[in-house]
Amino acid sequence: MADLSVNIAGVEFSNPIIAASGTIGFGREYSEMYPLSVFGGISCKGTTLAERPGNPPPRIAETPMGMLNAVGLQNPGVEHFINEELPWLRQQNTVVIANVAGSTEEDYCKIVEILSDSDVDMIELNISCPNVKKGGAQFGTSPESVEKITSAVRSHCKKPLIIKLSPNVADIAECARAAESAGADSVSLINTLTGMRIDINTRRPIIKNVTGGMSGPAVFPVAVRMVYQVKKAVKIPVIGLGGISTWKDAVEMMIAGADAIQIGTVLFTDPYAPIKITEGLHGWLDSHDIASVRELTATVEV
Amino acid sequence: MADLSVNIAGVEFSNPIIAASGTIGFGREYSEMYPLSVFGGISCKGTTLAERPGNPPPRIAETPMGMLNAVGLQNPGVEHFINEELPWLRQQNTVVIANVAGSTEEDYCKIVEILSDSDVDMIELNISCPNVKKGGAQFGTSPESVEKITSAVRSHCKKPLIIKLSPNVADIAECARAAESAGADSVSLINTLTGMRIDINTRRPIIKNVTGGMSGPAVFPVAVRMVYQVKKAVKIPVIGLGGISTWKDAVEMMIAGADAIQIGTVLFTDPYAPIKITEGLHGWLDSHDIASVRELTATVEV
Amino acid sequence: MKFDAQDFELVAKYRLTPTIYDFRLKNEELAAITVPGQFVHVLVPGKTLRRPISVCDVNGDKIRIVFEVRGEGTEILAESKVGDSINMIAPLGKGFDIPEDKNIVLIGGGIGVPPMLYSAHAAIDKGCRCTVINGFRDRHAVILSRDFTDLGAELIETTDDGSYGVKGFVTTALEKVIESADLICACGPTPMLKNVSAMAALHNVQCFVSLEQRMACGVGACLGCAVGIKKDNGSVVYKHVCKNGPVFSAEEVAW
Amino acid sequence: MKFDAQDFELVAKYRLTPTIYDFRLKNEELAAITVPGQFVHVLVPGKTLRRPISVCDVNGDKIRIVFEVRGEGTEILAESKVGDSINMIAPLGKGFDIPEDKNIVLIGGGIGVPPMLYSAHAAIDKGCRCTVINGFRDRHAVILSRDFTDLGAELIETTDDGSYGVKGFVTTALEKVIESADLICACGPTPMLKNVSAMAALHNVQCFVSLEQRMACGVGACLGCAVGIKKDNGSVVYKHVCKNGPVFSAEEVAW
Ligand SMILES: Cc1cc2nc3c(=O)[nH]c(=O)nc-3n(C[C@H](O)[C@H](O)[C@H](O)COP(=O)(O)OP(=O)(O)OC[C@H]3O[C@@H](n4cnc5c(N)ncnc54)[C@H](O)[C@@H]3O)c2cc1C
Ligand SMILES: Cc1cc2nc3c(=O)[nH]c(=O)nc-3n(C[C@H](O)[C@H](O)[C@H](O)COP(=O)(O)OP(=O)(O)OC[C@H]3O[C@@H](n4cnc5c(N)ncnc54)[C@H](O)[C@@H]3O)c2cc1C
Ligand SMILES: Cc1cc2nc3c(=O)[nH]c(=O)nc-3n(C[C@H](O)[C@H](O)[C@H](O)COP(=O)(O)O)c2cc1C
Ligand SMILES: Cc1cc2nc3c(=O)[nH]c(=O)nc-3n(C[C@H](O)[C@H](O)[C@H](O)COP(=O)(O)O)c2cc1C
Ligand code: FES
Ligand code: FES
Repeated sequence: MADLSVNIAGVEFSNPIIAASGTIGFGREYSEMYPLSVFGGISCKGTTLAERPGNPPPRIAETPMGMLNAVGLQNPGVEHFINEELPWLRQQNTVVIANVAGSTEEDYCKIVEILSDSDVDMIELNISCPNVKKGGAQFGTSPESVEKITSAVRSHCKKPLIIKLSPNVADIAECARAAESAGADSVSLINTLTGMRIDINTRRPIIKNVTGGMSGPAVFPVAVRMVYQVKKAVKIPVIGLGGISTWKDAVEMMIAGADAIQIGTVLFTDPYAPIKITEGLHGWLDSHDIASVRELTATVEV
Repeated sequence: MADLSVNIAGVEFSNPIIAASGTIGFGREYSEMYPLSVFGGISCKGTTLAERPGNPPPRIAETPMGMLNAVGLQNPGVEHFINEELPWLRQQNTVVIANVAGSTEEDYCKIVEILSDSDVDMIELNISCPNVKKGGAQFGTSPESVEKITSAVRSHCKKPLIIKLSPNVADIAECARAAESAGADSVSLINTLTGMRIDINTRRPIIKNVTGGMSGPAVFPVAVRMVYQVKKAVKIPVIGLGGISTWKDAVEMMIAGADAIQIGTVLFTDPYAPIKITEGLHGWLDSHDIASVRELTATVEV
Repeated sequence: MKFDAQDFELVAKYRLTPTIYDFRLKNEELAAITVPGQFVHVLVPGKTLRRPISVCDVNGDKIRIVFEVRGEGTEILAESKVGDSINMIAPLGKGFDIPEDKNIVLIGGGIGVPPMLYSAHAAIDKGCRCTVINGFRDRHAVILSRDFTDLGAELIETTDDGSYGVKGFVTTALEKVIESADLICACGPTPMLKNVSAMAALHNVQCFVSLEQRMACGVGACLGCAVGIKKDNGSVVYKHVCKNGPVFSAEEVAW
Repeated sequence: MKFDAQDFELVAKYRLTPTIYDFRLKNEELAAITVPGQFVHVLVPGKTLRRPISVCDVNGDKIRIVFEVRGEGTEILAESKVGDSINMIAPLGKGFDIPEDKNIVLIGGGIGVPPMLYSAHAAIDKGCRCTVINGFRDRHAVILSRDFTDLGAELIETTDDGSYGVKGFVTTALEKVIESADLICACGPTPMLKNVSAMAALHNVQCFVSLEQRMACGVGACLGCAVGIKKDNGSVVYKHVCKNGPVFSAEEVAW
């Protein structure tokens, strides 16, 4: 059987499949169905310094082969995360990634400092959340702002640091380069594409927040393109996500340039997706006599 | 029966449904199935100064609820268009929009000058074609470049000028504002989102050009969001497109902010889409006692 | 195990009205642990999001769901054929807490009627006196009448236009029986639930309502299905219909 | 009318191998105007792009198509049931120009075999002497043998592994009959077509090949299905499989 383990910025993952932030909470609910160790790692729900109530409902809309969400970073705050969720999560035998959001540079630095003294394995900086009025999005929209926030956070961060990039930019490779040069240990991409749906009968946006973040199979080709472009631009490991729903998509994303992948929306369609993807990877790698999943990364022939 | 006519920059359309550039050629093939007058207008295949061979195949790939294309502006050149296609097209009782692409500012100006003396009703400037190596894309990627190309072309253009915007930008409303302030009579959006697919067995991109433009239902929520943002930013008429496939989508796009719409990829799925959309519009408007389709534009309540 | 995503076999399928379907689905393990007011999260082929549907009744190893075709997803679901496997995450959510030996009034509005059947079933099993008030748009929308009377519930049916049963809203009927009620459980459109809650508060009767919200995960992980809930100090927090509900105490809902 | 998008009724459906299906579809108007080598563009529920499939034969008001399940679209198509309506744009493209009273060699490779049946049908109707060479991977992939012999064609079958018929490629068999051929028509994988073309050129025999390319519109409007074609002056231009083809003269193809 092929070796599925990958190493991202010094952290060992038993397989390259990571649960995407915001889609699995802190893992408790899905652990009712299977052990969380089926994931190489879990990126936890985006955490802010203080508790946040999140956006008013509706927060969810369906789109062709995808969905919109505007949860608005509802979360119990970093202290709660560390005290109430992390100890349990630590025992689940999977890499724990804290996903961090803030409204100001100081916020980001402070929370990263707190998490640096905690038991998390890695920190993923969400500088691209499009669903909160203040903060979040603007940090991720230009190479300059990516560079600035990454540098600021870097000096406070004792854990491997992943910068999560927004697809709502003209040149994502530039943003990745900026993150790398400012000291990121890895980049993950893509976060959601900003979209909108309107109920034609009420003439109101379906999402109360008006716009929401689009995810799911619909965005997969955009994600593959961006991962391909980013991998060519940086030397640090690239975590690819956006619309992955089958083992074939996982293989495609890795061939495009991903060192590991994340899966989010597919968990809603099929909670057992990580298990099916792992099985599919094993089957395909074995039938092609490929010894390690790592041999796939960035092997696209153009 | 409700009035479906719309007026864009002084040009009367019998209905708001325009065939999107590149999806219907110069109309001859679809005219085998129904009269082209089912369309309010037709935006012709992107035309360049000289004939262009286009990209090597494969040029097409399927994606979840969408497709990629990298035709690469294969076209017979503007003279051929004017002499061989336009006279016939003129007789089809639909608004004729020339869609223009170039590699340099001079190209754009020259071709617009030539078309200004022709029989076309309007000119749509494709400053956002992602599928050609040289030119095209870079004109559409920042408000500054949009402003520059629009101003340059404006002084050569005697026809109503539509600027077609790229969605591969951080802030499309800024680009629309730039087009407006430089003298555009209308903007159309969205062009395709850049995407990529890889054949996992050959490890080669499915599209020979490596990346291609994504269109179809998958991009609809992104298009609705952008049309909404652009409509708030400019006073000139907005033509909305991207993934419209049903009359409901057409209504939603108009409510979001479109004065007229274009349909492209849906023609491949169902060539009869324009007729079905027209019927659907009539049915819905009548059952809601709405006298004119124009009453829908930009009525979203946020 | 609290819930799981598993296949259910569609063992019988009926059409109750031109747009409302009645499915009987078999899965021994999961049917057995379901309580009234819980729901199932149904995978629809070709759709990214599952559809939440209340459990209408449970009989041994079979779950019954009754749903209306509203949009694309329920339309596809309605095309399922007997023998098909339907993947559902089940059972989900916090249901109605049915007490023993009480006077209980169950209220269903439109497509909110189905979950009240399982509640009536449980209430009668627990020795309650059970009055059911079901409200419909018109006589064409009436469903499940025989099912409720067969259970031995006292059934009052209302239609907005008076084309069947009592003319008026469920609250008109509720007013007549509320004095003797120990507990009200309701499911239906938000305006109805709001009015029922107000009436319950006025008469000081305990009231539980089943709410709807658009869902992604269905299990409490994504925080998609938010609903405003009043805390003791008066402030409002967002709880989640799929995990903290769909049944909430009427007085805690920030309408 | 040259073509149209219309519904065809699936009147019969057979499974020729575990992955190859044989559909008989009825549409009086459109079946009647189809010639050998043309294709239909098939709408697949849930898919944005249609699937191009060659016409395998035409009998009166019925079109026959034979296709292999390769990916998601053909898999969905294979699930169609007799009685279903299937929307197709038909007939499309430029077919084989079958002459009268000639010695004609028809070559099919794998899933390129089906269109050669209609070609054989037409050739024999036109008084040609018709030799058919069909090549397959192995004996499990062999299809349509009886159909060709029933027509009265001389049939040579080859398999790559020799598990059925002549061991080897179609070109091995072609070599033996090419001397007496006036015309070769071929459909199959590109390497095979290339080899057949080279052999035809060597023996100075006219040769037509049916090409494949990924398609969007299918009618010549989108310019998606490009294929490099040599002009007289040696330069290469892109023509389109759906409109200028799928059948091209072998010597004009820029392989
Ligand atoms: C806990 C709960 C129990 C329910 N029980 C029943 C039941 O027993 N019978 C029944 O007919 N209906 C029930 N509903 C409503 C049912 O979920 C929706 O009618 C259904 O999801 C609509 O899907 P669609 O594909 O027809 O519509 P579409 O408009 O195509 O759906 C698009 C998206 O919006 C969501 N959506 C649309 N309307 C609703 C709604 N009212 N509530 C939640 N999500 C919605 C869909 O789930 C989907 O994600 C229940 C809803 C909830 C939350
Ligand atoms: C003119 C013509 C005639 C054909 N005749 C036949 C026939 O008679 N029988 C038969 O079995 N097959 C035939 N094919 C091939 C057939 O079109 C493909 O096998 C089919 O499109 C694959 O679709 P899928 O959904 O199974 O694969 P997917 O991989 O899911 O398809 C994805 C996309 O790629 C396209 N695609 C994939 N492979 C091909 C291919 N080889 N050629 C063109 N497009 C492709 C699909 O159309 C679709 O747009 C023909 C192709 C052409 C161009
Ligand atoms: C409901 C929901 C909530 C999300 N919350 C977060 C979040 O808190 N932090 C973050 O970085 N990304 C968040 N995301 C984005 C996902 O992590 C991921 O980037 C995106 O969904 C694309 O991947 P997918 O198509 O596999 O879902 C969220 C996505 C969804 C659908
Ligand atoms: C095959 C194809 C060719 C296209 N060629 C052009 C073009 O020449 N000029 C242009 O401005 N847009 C071109 N487009 C973009 C479309 O006009 C349209 O902006 C896009 O497809 C989104 O709309 P849709 O989802 O309705 O197809 C092309 C699109 C496709 C699919
Ligand atoms: S739907 Fe995910 S928390 Fe309720
Ligand atoms: S598929 Fe559109 S030109 Fe051939």
